[in-house]
Amino acid sequence: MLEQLRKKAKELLKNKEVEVIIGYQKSNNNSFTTPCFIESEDGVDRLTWDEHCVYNLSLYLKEVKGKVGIVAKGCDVKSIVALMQENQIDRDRIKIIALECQAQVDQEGQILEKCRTCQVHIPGMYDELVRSKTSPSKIESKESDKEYSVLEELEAKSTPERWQFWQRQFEKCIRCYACRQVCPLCYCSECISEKTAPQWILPSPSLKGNTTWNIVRAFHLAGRCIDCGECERVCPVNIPLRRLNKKMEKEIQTMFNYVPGLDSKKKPPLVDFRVDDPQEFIR
Amino acid sequence: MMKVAYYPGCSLHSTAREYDISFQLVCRKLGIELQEIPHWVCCGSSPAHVTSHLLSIALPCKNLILAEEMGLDTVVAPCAACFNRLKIAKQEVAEDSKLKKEVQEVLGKPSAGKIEVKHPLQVIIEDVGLKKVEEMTRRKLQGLRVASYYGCLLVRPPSVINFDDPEDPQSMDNLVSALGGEALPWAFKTECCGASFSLSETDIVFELSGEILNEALEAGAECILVACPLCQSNLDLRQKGIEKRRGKKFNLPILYFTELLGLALGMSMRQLGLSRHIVNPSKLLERKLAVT
Amino acid sequence: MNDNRSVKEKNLELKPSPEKVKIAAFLCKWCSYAGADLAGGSRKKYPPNVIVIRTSCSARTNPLFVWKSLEKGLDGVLVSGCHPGECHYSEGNYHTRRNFAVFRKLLEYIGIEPERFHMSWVSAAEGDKWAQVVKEVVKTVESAGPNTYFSKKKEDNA
Amino acid sequence: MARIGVFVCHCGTNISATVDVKKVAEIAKGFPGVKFATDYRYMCSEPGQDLIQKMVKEHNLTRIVVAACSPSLHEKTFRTCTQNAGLNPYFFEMANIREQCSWVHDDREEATLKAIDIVKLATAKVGKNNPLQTTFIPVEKKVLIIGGGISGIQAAIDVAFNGFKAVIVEREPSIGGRMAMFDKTFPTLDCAACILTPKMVEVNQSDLIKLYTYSEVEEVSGYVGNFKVKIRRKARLVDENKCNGCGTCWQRCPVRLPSEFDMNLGKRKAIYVPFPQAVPNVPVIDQKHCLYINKKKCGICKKVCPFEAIDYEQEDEVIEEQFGAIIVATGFTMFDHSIYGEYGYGKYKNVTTGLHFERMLNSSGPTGGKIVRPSDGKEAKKVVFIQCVGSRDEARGMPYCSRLCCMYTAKQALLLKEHNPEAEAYVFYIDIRAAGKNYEEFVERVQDEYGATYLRGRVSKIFQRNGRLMVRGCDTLSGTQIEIDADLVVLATALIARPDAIKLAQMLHIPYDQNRLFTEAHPKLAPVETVTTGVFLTGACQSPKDIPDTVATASAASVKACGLLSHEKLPIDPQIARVDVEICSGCLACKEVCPFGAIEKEEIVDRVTQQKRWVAKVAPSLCNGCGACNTACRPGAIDLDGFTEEQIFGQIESLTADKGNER
Repeated sequence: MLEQLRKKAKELLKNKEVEVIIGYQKSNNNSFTTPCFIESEDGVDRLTWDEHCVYNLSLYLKEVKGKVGIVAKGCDVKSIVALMQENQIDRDRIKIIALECQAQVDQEGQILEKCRTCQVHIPGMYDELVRSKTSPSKIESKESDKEYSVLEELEAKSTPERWQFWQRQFEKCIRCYACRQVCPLCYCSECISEKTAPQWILPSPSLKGNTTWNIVRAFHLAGRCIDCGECERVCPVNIPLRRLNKKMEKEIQTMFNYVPGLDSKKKPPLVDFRVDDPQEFIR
Repeated sequence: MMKVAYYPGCSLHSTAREYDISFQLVCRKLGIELQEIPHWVCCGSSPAHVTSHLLSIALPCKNLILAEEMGLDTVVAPCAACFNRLKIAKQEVAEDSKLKKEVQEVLGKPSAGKIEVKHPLQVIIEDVGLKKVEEMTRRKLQGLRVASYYGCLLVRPPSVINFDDPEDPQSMDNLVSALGGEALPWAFKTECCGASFSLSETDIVFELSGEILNEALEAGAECILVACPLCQSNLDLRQKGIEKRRGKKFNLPILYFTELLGLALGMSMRQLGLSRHIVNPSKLLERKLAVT
Repeated sequence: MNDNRSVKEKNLELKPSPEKVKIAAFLCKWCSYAGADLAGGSRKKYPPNVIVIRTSCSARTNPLFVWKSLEKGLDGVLVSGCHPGECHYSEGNYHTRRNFAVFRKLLEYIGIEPERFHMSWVSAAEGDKWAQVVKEVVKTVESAGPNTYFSKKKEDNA
Repeated sequence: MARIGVFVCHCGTNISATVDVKKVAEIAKGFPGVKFATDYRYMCSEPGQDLIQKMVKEHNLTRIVVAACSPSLHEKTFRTCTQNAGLNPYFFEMANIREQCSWVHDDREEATLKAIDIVKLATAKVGKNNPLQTTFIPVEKKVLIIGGGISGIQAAIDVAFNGFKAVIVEREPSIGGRMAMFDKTFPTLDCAACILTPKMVEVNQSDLIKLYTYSEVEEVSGYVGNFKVKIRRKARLVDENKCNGCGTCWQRCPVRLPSEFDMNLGKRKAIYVPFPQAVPNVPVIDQKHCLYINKKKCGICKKVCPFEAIDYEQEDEVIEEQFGAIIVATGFTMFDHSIYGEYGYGKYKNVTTGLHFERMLNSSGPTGGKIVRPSDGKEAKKVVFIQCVGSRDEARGMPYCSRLCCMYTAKQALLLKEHNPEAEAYVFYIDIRAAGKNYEEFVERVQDEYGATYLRGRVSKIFQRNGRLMVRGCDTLSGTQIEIDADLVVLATALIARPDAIKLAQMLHIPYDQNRLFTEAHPKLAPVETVTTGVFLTGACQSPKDIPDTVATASAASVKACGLLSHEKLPIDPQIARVDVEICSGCLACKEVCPFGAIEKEEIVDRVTQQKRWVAKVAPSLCNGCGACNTACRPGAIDLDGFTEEQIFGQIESLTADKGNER
């Protein structure tokens, strides 16, 4: 696969179809990867591809100007779709080199939670596709129907128990905003958390402010989060953020039959409506 | 080999034996294995559905359950009334949970509602395909002028049956054309034949079936093709009486489409049980198709 | 239940009984606010726990306003607008409906009692309904009791 | 810092009976920013208002709160009063302590406490009110009329009569619309052409009316006073300025085609005017069938044209014009009866529609006024009319009544008898709906004097026998089945919305109903207005209408449009949305949710990075101030004056200040 990836990257640079390619390269100690930005043909040998390519590189698309090539997994492509839906990137200036991805692993070598239920091993949108030769998938049991099983434990709890659970989590938050920085969809130039007139969110770490911050972020991502899981990965205090975002995804899929990141022509669910939307909760 | 559950219904075991015989023969030829539903019961037609709505749904459901237990996914019912009842029962139970519960109470177990109900015409046109039928034809119909008469139950109500056009159905006509006959356009394809008034209010049948025979003759038909035992019997059995009343000779054989198909596939009149008809088709068929 | 509360002359410090629930109601000015006015016009009696915040349209009510109300200690929130299809802005309340269909799920998941958040459609002609809605909402919020989400912990909010 | 004055009204005893107004005022004095508070018997009275103005001066107040009745009653009164006191009128808030307090509570103590909360809420809001200015937009004094049928024609004439300019955009090569196809009109039986043609000529000759025929509206942007409209002028291949309509070209054209105007009963040429009285009297070349265009052969029209008006190279042209108001007069189309199997699925040539029959009745029509069977051209003597074909049929057609079929069927039955007294007319109907001036009398006459046979019942089947149509139906009044052997069947098919109605509605941001008919702003009190200010409806695009109703709505719509145009400038409510471009990230969620299309994409140069980027921009005259965009905006870049985030936060905070657990 890697050879093919480098070949396609080289072609794109050679034909001047892109000015830069965002991809993965080996980290200094060779065991992990880091993002890299390649501007010349001879740089493409730096490109790498293995199960340590966890980063969602679409994060950089808005920043890097001009014609860009991007190496993307199925989940990363979903965020590109979401960014297109929200007028953040111009598809014409982007070449997607999509990679068939079996699964990514964490630092301990464990398959990531999100990869276990992945339904986009082959990305849904691309300009170039690099297929894997080593099918079938590493994950033996098909778990895609258990997509939301990660929520079950918490959903089964009573309301006060859930409050306690989340309070204990939010208590830890140090408001470093790493979750926001790493999120491809948290692209606002000025976040609501920085707004002072009025002040939506108490800026310093406090249980109240932390709770509000996390509620605001979950709601702002509702119907948009494509579950790359990066926020949870980078959280220094291990708040299980995927359990928040996944819950929103589940409810929206149930109520409005919408899954984010699949169709760039569709309206995101919270700026759309149907005349016959559910309203059993309204008096 | 396609395998389907076979629900013959009462007519095909009595007045319409030739429909049963010809259908089975044709299926064998076309590679369809029919497995008769063991211990099938009444389909819930007129006698049941004028008595009790629940009965009219529970009876066909019973048959559907029996068919499901055979492990097959399709049940075929040649009699238009049976076909209609099975279809309606399946739909009503699926849409009305209260009714479903009642039926379940009566029958002791529910129908999974997954089995598909088909008419032989559907099986032949949709599953076998007219192209294959045409290829297998041994004896072309030589331009035999056929008026296809569908009756009321085969295509109506469209919301339940969802097969062919309710006003101007075409499936038998297409079959006739495929077999080399001339399918006549005419307007009485789905008019009422008088149905079960045959015994109680015979006058009505004389009138209505007479109209149908008359239109078919005016359209130039040499015979009428049917897909329902009751249509067949009204048009065939009452034809002499109608001729007398109207003072007009019709002499129109009333054939099941399976019989004509059987002939085209190379079977003999004898094999197909054509001698059971009142209006004798043999003269016409000998003359036109040179069959015996 | 509010026996020892009295409005004392010149005593500007009000100390309402802590058990008395206080509910903010975000009403669109076209239907629900007018419906509440009509309830007044026809002298329909209902409990005084609900204070109305008038908005242009129910769609103006950001779900996060509801959270801010709860965060700041209100015991319940009601959002009310025109019936679907009757929005003065033709589509506003459809957006409201979607926003809150999602947001209420988030509130519940985070551990907020569902008794605290309510929504209703009240038209300008439904004074009776408004009174009824208030009665029901107050009762339900009372069943959840006063909001103590952040009161037991020490807060360092500046 | 705002200096707030609070004025608590007794409203006689309406408030003071339940609320201790003096205490409310007393306590209000302690609210943040409140510099003065008092109570008064009737705040809305002249002395009450004087009090406000006096206190503003005396205490140097900058914000006013009146605690009284509902803002729906006196908000305007006190805004004006605030303005008269020298303050911005939006530096005022009302605290509704009557409808939502004193009238709905009995317990004096409870009510007083709640009133205090309500007043506190209002003071918290008023302190954050922005000064707002009513702005004005200039008005382009020209009306666009979409559709050149009788509706659009009448509207244009009325607009011009009021001294304003009008532009008619008509899709067909000529104006005239459906009415031009009719023979005579009910119930007076005037000839349609005789009353329509003069109006068409008037339109053509008016200096104030411009005609764009064979043209379509392609794009509408802007807003009331300043609609920018792109109009596609389809290539006629004939120069309108050179042609004088002599007709040499179409007389000599060798291609004969079915005439749409004659419902395919007659012929036209490949270069043609749809009918002799066409306005403009300039032909158009049918590019699909012209020999020269398709095979580069022929070219006769160009050769014979004495004015060199034929231009095969002509191309579509898109022009842009500005308008102050738009009148939609796009009319209707006919329901396609071929879905009805019982009427033969449209297969029988002799089963026709009312419009076909109109063309046959017309003495200048394709049959020269003879009623014939389309199958063989023989005279039709026995005609069956069937009403409600596609109307009042929820299952397969439209649920509504098309309103005119009863009348035009009666008229057609009458004219049939006039053309041939020997002819027989049978009419199948469900009900006769003849509610109009002299309508019922007309239907009676058709039955009594002309002997048309009316049968109350439906037709179950039409079939052919011996070349004749057999119509089988029931007569529910006598309870019998009927079979009629007819020469001709005429179906009164439903009037329905045009297939592209939704496209136009979206272009204009006007709503439509489940039948794709355009929806008026209010069915009773604003019947020709739409919710989009400056866009008006007339005629059958809104619901089936007969000619008098169509003309009436056309005049009404044009008066409304002229009313707008008579202003030099139009005021806009300042309580609308505004964008902070510094914060806006250009996701345009606001644009998606805006019901009025008031938000556009705008390119700006970023203040910091000096790079170009997209942001949202509010068109003030389109914004109605609903606030849906505010909720959709995640960073809070778009706010709504009158209901700003700060105001609402202030209100929430004011309610929670005494909850103990807040700072």
